[in-house]
Order: sequence, then C-alpha cells, then structure tokens
Amino acid sequence: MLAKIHVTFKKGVLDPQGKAVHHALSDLGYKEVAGVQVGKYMEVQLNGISEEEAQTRVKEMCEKLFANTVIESYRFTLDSAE
Amino acid sequence: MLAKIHVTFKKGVLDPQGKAVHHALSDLGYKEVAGVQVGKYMEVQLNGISEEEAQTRVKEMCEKLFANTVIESYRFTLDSAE
Amino acid sequence: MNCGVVVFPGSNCDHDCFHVLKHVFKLHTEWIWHKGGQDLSRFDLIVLPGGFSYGDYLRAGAIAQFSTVMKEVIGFAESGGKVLGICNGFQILVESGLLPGALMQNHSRKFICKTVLVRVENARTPFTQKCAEHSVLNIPIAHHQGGYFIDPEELRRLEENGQVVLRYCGSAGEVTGEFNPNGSVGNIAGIINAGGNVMGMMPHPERCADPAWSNLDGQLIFKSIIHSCQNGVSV
Amino acid sequence: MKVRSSPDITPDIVCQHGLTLEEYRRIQDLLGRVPNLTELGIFSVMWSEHCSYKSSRYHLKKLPTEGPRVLQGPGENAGVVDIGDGLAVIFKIESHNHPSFIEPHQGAATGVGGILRDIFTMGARPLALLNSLRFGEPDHPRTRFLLNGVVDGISSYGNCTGVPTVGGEIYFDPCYNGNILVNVFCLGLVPSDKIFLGNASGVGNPVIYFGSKTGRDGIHGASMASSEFDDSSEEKRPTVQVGDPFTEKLLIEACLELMKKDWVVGIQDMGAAGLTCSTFEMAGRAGTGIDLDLSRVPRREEGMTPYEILLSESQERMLVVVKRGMEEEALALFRKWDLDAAVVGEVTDKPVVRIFENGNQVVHLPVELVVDGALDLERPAARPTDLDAINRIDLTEIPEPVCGDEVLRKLLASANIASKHWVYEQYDHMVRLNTLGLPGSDAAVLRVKGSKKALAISVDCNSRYCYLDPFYGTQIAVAECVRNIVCSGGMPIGLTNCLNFGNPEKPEIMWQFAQSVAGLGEICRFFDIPVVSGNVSLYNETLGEAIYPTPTVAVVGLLEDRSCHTTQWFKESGHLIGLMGLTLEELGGSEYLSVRFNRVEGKPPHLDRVLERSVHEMCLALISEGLVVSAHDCSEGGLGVALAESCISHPESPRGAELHIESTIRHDACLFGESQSRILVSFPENNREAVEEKARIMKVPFAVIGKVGGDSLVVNVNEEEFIREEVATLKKLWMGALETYVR
Ligand SMILES: Nc1ncnc2c1ncn2[C@@H]1O[C@H](COP(=O)(O)OP(=O)(O)O)[C@@H](O)[C@H]1O
Ligand SMILES: [Mg+2]
Repeated sequence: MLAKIHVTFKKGVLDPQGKAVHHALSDLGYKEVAGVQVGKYMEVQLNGISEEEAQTRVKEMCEKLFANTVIESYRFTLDSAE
Repeated sequence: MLAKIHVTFKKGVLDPQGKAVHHALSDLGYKEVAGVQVGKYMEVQLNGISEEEAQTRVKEMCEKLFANTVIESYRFTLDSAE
Repeated sequence: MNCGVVVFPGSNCDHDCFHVLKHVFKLHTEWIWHKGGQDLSRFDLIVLPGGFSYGDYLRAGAIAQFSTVMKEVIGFAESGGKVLGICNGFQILVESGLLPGALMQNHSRKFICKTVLVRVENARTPFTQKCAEHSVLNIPIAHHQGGYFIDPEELRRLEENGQVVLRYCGSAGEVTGEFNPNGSVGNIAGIINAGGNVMGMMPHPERCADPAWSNLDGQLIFKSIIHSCQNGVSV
Repeated sequence: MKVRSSPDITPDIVCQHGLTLEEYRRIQDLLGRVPNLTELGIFSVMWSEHCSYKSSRYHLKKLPTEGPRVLQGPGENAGVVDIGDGLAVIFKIESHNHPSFIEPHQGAATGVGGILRDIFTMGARPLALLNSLRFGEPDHPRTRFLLNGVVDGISSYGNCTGVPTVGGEIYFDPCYNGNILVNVFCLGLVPSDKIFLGNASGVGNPVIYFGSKTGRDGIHGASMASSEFDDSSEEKRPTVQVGDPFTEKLLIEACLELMKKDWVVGIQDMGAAGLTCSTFEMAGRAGTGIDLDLSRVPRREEGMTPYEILLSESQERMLVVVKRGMEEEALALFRKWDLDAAVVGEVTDKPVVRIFENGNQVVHLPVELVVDGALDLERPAARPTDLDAINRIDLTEIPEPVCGDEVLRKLLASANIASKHWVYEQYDHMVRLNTLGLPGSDAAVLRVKGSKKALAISVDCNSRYCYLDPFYGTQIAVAECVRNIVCSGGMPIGLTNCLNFGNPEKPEIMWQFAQSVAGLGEICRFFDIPVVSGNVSLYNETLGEAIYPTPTVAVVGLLEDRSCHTTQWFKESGHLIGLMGLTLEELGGSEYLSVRFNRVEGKPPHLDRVLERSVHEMCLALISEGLVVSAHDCSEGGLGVALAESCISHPESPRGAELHIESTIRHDACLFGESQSRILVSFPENNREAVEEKARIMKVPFAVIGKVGGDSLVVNVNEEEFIREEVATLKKLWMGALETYVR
C-alpha cells in the first residue's frame, strides 16, 4: 500500500519559499501566476497492514513526524494498488 | 485555475531525506514502512489563461524552475475548478 | 587584470571574495549587480560567490540561474572568459547548465561548516596550475547542498577528460567514503567545464587566503588564476 | 475626539489580554475614558511584562550602565561601546524561549532574526551571532526533537543572512524539561559617529514602513512571551511566526545602504508588539506624536482589522522616519532591494498617536501613557524555605573514587561537557572573514577589519549555581565569562544579559531575581564592566515548575593587537603546564556530583572577587607579553576536564600531558571540584621564570604542575597515579557524545 502525503503551510502562515518562487516566476514573465505555495510531498510504502490500520498509523506519522502541526497541515490518501 | 505540481527524485538518485525519514519511522516503531520518498509539492494559482495554454506554460515552469531534471522528475495536474 | 564579483540578492560571500581579490591580491575588482546591464567583456575573471541567492528557496541556485546577469555570464563564459563559482556559485553554475551534474542536499541533511582536505586531481587547469599534482589542500566548506551528483555515463566522461579537479580526501590524499563530507559521487569537490574556463567548487578558497590566518592554501587557487590570466594557459 | 467604538469590554476580555482588572482601571483613570478594543490590544502588548519590564525595572535600575567607553546604555535597541579608531560595537542578547518550545525551528530562527534587527537598526553591520541554549535532560522524550529543531532554526536563519554564528553554550538539565531557553546574542560594528536611534523627531517628517508585508501571524506573541505555560498553551500555536531569512538579508543590505544617506532621522525594527511598539516607542523617545494610516500598510491577507494590523508580529519589518521630501528616494532604495515599502504616517507635535483606517480614527492615545504608564511593581520577595536544606551537603557521605579514569570519561561524555562541534559545524562560523578564534576554544575572537584590533566574545551561565545561590551564582557567571574572554586575550569592555526566571508573582522567584540582579550589579561594578543592554524573560514555568534562575551573561572583550589572541589547547610537547588560582575542597553544584551521584546540592564554589580580578590581570599580562601559548579556564568538570580539554581540543593534533599535583584535599575535589578563579596555561620552559615572577608580583597563587607530551593524560596526585588515559580515547568520547546522542 502506498500512502501519499501532502504537507502545506496553514492558512495565514507566511510561506517564504512560495513568495520567492512567485517573484521569480513574475520576473520570468509568467504574469498569469497569482500565487504560489511550496509544500512537501511524501510517499510511504507500507507492507502487511490493512487499510484501516494504515489510516490510523499514517495519521500518527503525519502528526509526529511529517507535519509540524503548529504551522503546517497535512492530508493523505492511501493507494492499495501500489 | 490551480496547477498542482509534484517533484520527486528520479530513480537511481539517492534521496537522503527519504532515507532519514524511513530510519526515523523505524525507530519510532513503524515496522510496516518499507520505503519513503520525500519530494516537493507546489500549488500555482493561474489567472486568465486557458487550460491549453496552462498546459504548456506550467510544463515550461517545471522544466525551468520547479524541477532540476538532472535529478528530479515532475508531474502536474490542472484543476480548473479552483 | 580585471575581476568582477557578482552580487545576487542573498549572496553573502561576495564581500569575502571581493576582499581577497582586491585587498590581498591587489587586483582591480568590481561588483556586478544581478540585475545586469553591464558589459562583461572587460573582465578577465568573474566570480560567482557563495551565499543563499534568492534564499536558495526551492533548490540552491534554482532561481539565480534566471537572473539577468546570468545570461551575460553565460555569454562571457561562451566567449572564453574565466568564471569561478564557489559554493552557491557552483550551484548556480550547474543549475544554469554551464557545468554538468547537480548538487544535492548533504547526506547528513545538515549544513556543514568545517575545514576539510581536498586533493588536486588536475593541476593543469587555469584554476589549479600553481598546485602540485595530487597535492592536498586544507580548505573550509560551508554548505547544505554540496553533494555532487552526475549519472555514471557522464561521470566517466568527466573523469576521462580530466574535468574532476578536486576531491575530498584524507591527509595522505586517500579518497575514501570516510572523508566524504556530503555524499558527493566520487568524493568530487570541484569540477571544470570541457572548455577549461569555468570552474565550480564547493570549498571556499577565499576563506584561507588572507594572511590574518595561518592556513593560506586557498591562495594557490587565486594565484593560479592570476598567473593564467597574465600568461595565458592551454588546457 | 472621535474614536471608533467597539464592543463592550468585559472583565473576561481584559483577562484574555493578560491585563489585571487593576491595570484596566488604571488605564481608564489615566485615559479619562474607556478604551476601545484596539486600544486595549495596544495596552495589552505595551504593558506586558515583555515590553514594559514592570516586574523587573525596579531592580534593573541598580545595574551600572555607564563607563568611559559607553556611547549608549540600556533603553535603545541595543547598547553601544566605543572601541577606538572611530569604531564602536553594538550588542545585545535576547530570549526567544516560549516560541522555541512550541515550534523549535521557527521559534529559534525568528529569535535570530529579531536580534539581528536590533543591531542593524542602529546602523551596524552584524558581525557575529552567539547563542545560549538550555534543554531538558537528555532522556526526556522531547529533548532530542527540541535540540535538533532549535539548532536547525538557528543554522538556517543565521547562515542564510550571512552573519557567522561564532559561539555559544548548551546545557541540559531536568529543570528545562518543560521550558527550554533560547537566548541569542548579536554584535555589530559601526563608525562611532554613525549610530542611529529609534527616534521619531521632526514634525511633518514622513514615517515609512518597509520589509515584508503584514500578515495575521504572531498576534498576541508579546503577551504569550509573558505568560506561564499550561496545558492549553498547545492551542496558542498559530501565534508562531515563520521567518524569512532571505528577506532579512535584503533588509540588512537595504538598511546599511539607507544609513549612508544623511536624511534618515530615526529607525526601529518591528519586534515584539510589531507596528504598535515601534510607533509608540519612536514617538516616546522623541517626545513627539505620530499619525498613522493603516490603509497604507502593505498586507499579506485580506480583511485584516486595525487590531490585527497593529498587533501582528510578522517578521522582517521596519519603520523609518526620514526627512520630509526624501520619501521618493527612500522608496526607490527599498524597491531596489525588492522590499515592500509605503509611507504610512507622519510625525506630529502633540505627543499623541492617532491611528486611522480609511479616514476613521481608530486609536487616539497619549504616547507617554502607553510607553511608561505601566506601574513598576515592587513584587514581594522571599527566600525559598527549602534552600537551607539544599545548601547543606555532607561530603563524608560521598565516596571518593580510587581512580579518576572512569569519572573523567563519564564527565567528558556528559552532554554538558562534551564537545559541541555537532552544533557549531551546522553554523557558518567563518563567513565574512573575521573569525580568528573559531568555536571550540574559550571565547570567539573576531578581527576588526581595518585595524589591528580584535574582539573576544563569550556567553555563560551555570544555572545550577544560580539555583543554589542566585547572588553568587550570577557573580560566577560573570566571572567565568570574563575568564573566557581573558583566556582568549581580550580585555572586558561591556556586558549584556538575559535574565531567564520563573513566575515573578511568586515571592521565591522574585527573590531569586532580586538576588541575581543585585549580584550582577555588584560584580560588574567591581570589575568595572558596564551593563549596556539586556533582556528579561519571566514566567519560564510549566505546570508550576520553574526553571533554575538562568541569568545568561555575554561579555565583549577588546584585544588591542589581534596577534595576541590565544586558544585553549596545548601547542607543543615539552611545554610546561601551570595553574593559576587556588583549588579548594568544593563539590557543591558540580557536574561531578550530578553525573556521578545525580545530586544537585551544596553551595556553589566560593568566589573571591579580588583573586578573580588578579587572575584576569595576570592572564592578560602573560598573553600580551607573549609568555604563554595557551590559556584555558577551569569551569564545569574542574581541573580534570580543563586538562583533558587542553589536550584534546586541538583541531588537528591532540597532545598528551603528565601532571604532578600536590594536594591536601580529597582527590575528587582536587580534580573535579569547580573552584573558581583558576586558569590553566602552557608555556615554553624558557619562560618559566618570567611567568613565576609575574605571579609573585601580581599576588596570584601559581604552580607549575606538569608538562605537555606523550599520548596519554597522566595525573599523579601526591606522587600517586590518579588518572591515566590515552588522549585518543578521551577525544573520541568527548567528540562523539553529542552526535551519538542526537542520532
Ligand atoms: N550553541 C552553541 N553554538 C555555537 N557554539 C557553541 C555552542 N555551544 C558551545 N559552543 C562552543 O563550544 C565551545 C565550548 O563551549 P563551552 O563548553 O560552553 O565553553 P566554556 O566552558 O569555556 O564556556 C565554545 O567555543 C563555544 O563557543
Ligand atoms: Mg571556558
């Protein structure tokens, strides 16, 4: 099973990377860009557990390790085909 | 329109962060974890362009800026609802 | 001899490079602002200094490669001008395609600042000709993304062409994993382009070139450049 | 006067703002009316402990703040000390404890950002950063995470701004389990006639905002820094801000360029309490008023209320007053550096701050009332009743080790004593080519370009001593810090401090505080070192458990000739090893007691101020006359650890040593006791007479105790071997301990 995890800054938290990238894109002439957010993406391969277990376990991993829930939020999907 | 961009390391390129996270998860007792990949996730808000244009423009941004194609690959989706 | 030191927003070894060129080696040295618009042809050497250009957000050097001045630097290099990229400068050179490969996060995932040893693999470049072949230099590193990467095919080509100029090593010159601070393939610390006029290196020669310190190994790099600019050198 | 009204202010709302009902009454009395909510917000931050120093000001007044070199004492963003040649240094230390506990990476990073701004806002290029860190016991489940996060945060921010982090200190102790400390020091260099102050003078002059846009981050940050943690603090989380070191770097360069112009009137960063604090303080110092138009403030988010804009603690923002007519030039300069900027107000003659939004007046407050209106509290103080018991120690209960090897190994591998290279190698400590004395010796040494001079800097505090005796503990912190400076060749010229304590509403804590400040004042007067800046961090408690009193001090020293800078490690075989000072039978509060017996008790070592000063003078004389080649003070772990460190801290080649010590006290006290005023030196045999002569003249107890050489550290006490260990082994233990722990 593959867990696909997205971590992004919470609303209202400054995203310095997004800001700098937005600036760069504007300079490069991409005037259509109205905003950029830069976050993290993680793929975690899980073996030998049920989808239900995986739900709780991945949630736990996110809270403990992947996301800094003070400033970041996370979401994930589980893909049992992979 | 919202472009959602994923950048991950190419096969064969060692992902030190993924390795470290994997290690940390094992230490924390998540024995079910068989592998971790850490990548980047970007959301780019685009205004006033068609989906077709967006396809070429975002591809360009990825090649130029978001991914270093020597070591990374990218994929993206366009979400016209957002 | 005219030297130019490029200033990107976020450059922070710009002053150090400027200081060494101007005050230690007494060379005519000018700042080059990242917004471009200068004719670079009057320079003999352009230095891309260390630092965190544009915050190094996203990837080190990723944003800087698109600054106006980089177009001009690329033109300068293509017409044979000498370009030295140190640390962030090296990262910008690989991002902009002037040098092959990529620089990845250190294996430790930590910033590393300390003095390391590097072996001179090719002492016949304009940047190293004052070093003895296979001599070992003491040079500080200070980076977060210094792991050099290149695919095996291209690596072979680099090696065959003598484009690998510096490698991390032990005090007897031994090139082993133990002395690799950041996970670079083949312990690579510095490379040169095929044309022999663009060099990128992670270690900071400007940090060991001022006589206020006892270690002056970095001077060899600058002396090499000065010598080659003044006498010309064939690669 | 028309001020937009807002919902009724209930006692609940007052409390949420961290104000007491008494303070609220005072506001109404002085104002002659009920404040609106925005105004209440302003009082809440400006009258918070963090901004008003209401519990501490009464005591701080007693510190010596003047001296012939002092150009600016406390009261501005940082203190300024003259170093001659037309140059001055600006320095300060500040805490970022609470934010770092909640989010270690960003908390520490923004702490660095804040202290940098305090320095360059006065016109100085930041030359160096140091930090003083306190974590819980290594085995505590959060310690590793917090340590990693804090070091990462400091490294990412400092490195990116291009300011070297050249030194610091780290301690681990269970008293910090629920309250870590992150104190950050910055020093800058400035021409002594080019110092900028936070002054809004000149009626009609424009007030310009520049830097990052204002977002909703950090609202209530200042009041958070002033309130005790409880279990619900977790919910205060979104008040943590994210730092943008890249923007800070641009701010540094833009400010330094700006300050070359002769039309800058006054400038101040927006730190705690953001736009509010800088507006009121700048007007307050100049005796003027300011009209501010919030609709012109650059914002990151839509729909922000005046309350939010005024109280936001978004990072990397500044406020500057320029001469009228120069606003376009100023804005162009900020554009060059890609910074947001806007004229947001004007200096007025009536000492009142009026704040407008889209033409409506939302705030109308007399400056003095806001800036100086908080009552100085003379909080009751009482000596903790259990202190007598804690101070008693019966050495006969403590078994003496037969051999010192194991103790020494244990001490060298203890987190408090082990090498901190894992930490400082994550900091760029060399950038800008000034760091002559790299981290790893007693003090950091920085050259002053364009002169022969150099600066030595150290931060110190052994809080265990301060817990056992806050008065003498604080004096020892200063003494040790100065010792580190003189060991490196520097003459102390100024001090800054960061006083970290628990909840001052408790008489025992207030007693610790008062004792500590009294001790600090007395010793600084005695050593003739002015206190030029500082910071107070109170309420360092979780669930009623206070930290040990931790009055961190940073001392800056001057070397007239930078070639005289000295390091702590032995240089060559055959050199003699000498010890200045006296070793007494003192084990109270020692690392030895803690590591071997897990006991924190007794009294801190005795401090003989006169002897201490003579030792400083002798050390400086030996160094400046070139008589010694290494100097290292004895601190945690005592003589044994100081000897080992002198053997193993050489960056390239460790050296062995053989010692012969005469002693009439317990062996463990002799080697691991932490008697003060001791410095270990090494020198070529030829200098022996001259060194001994110096000791005689300066009346410093001195003994040659051994010789550098060999592969082992061998210590004989009264001709009996007490320690024999290979230096390679010791080095491995000492170098690897922290790294092994963190992994
Ligand atoms: N947090 C830190 N950041 C940078 N350097 C540090 C830190 N902690 C310790 N160091 C460095 O490690 C060395 C030893 O520190 P320490 O044991 O506290 O010295 P001392 O006992 O002489 O005060 C010093 O050079 C110090 O600057
Ligand atoms: Mg010391």
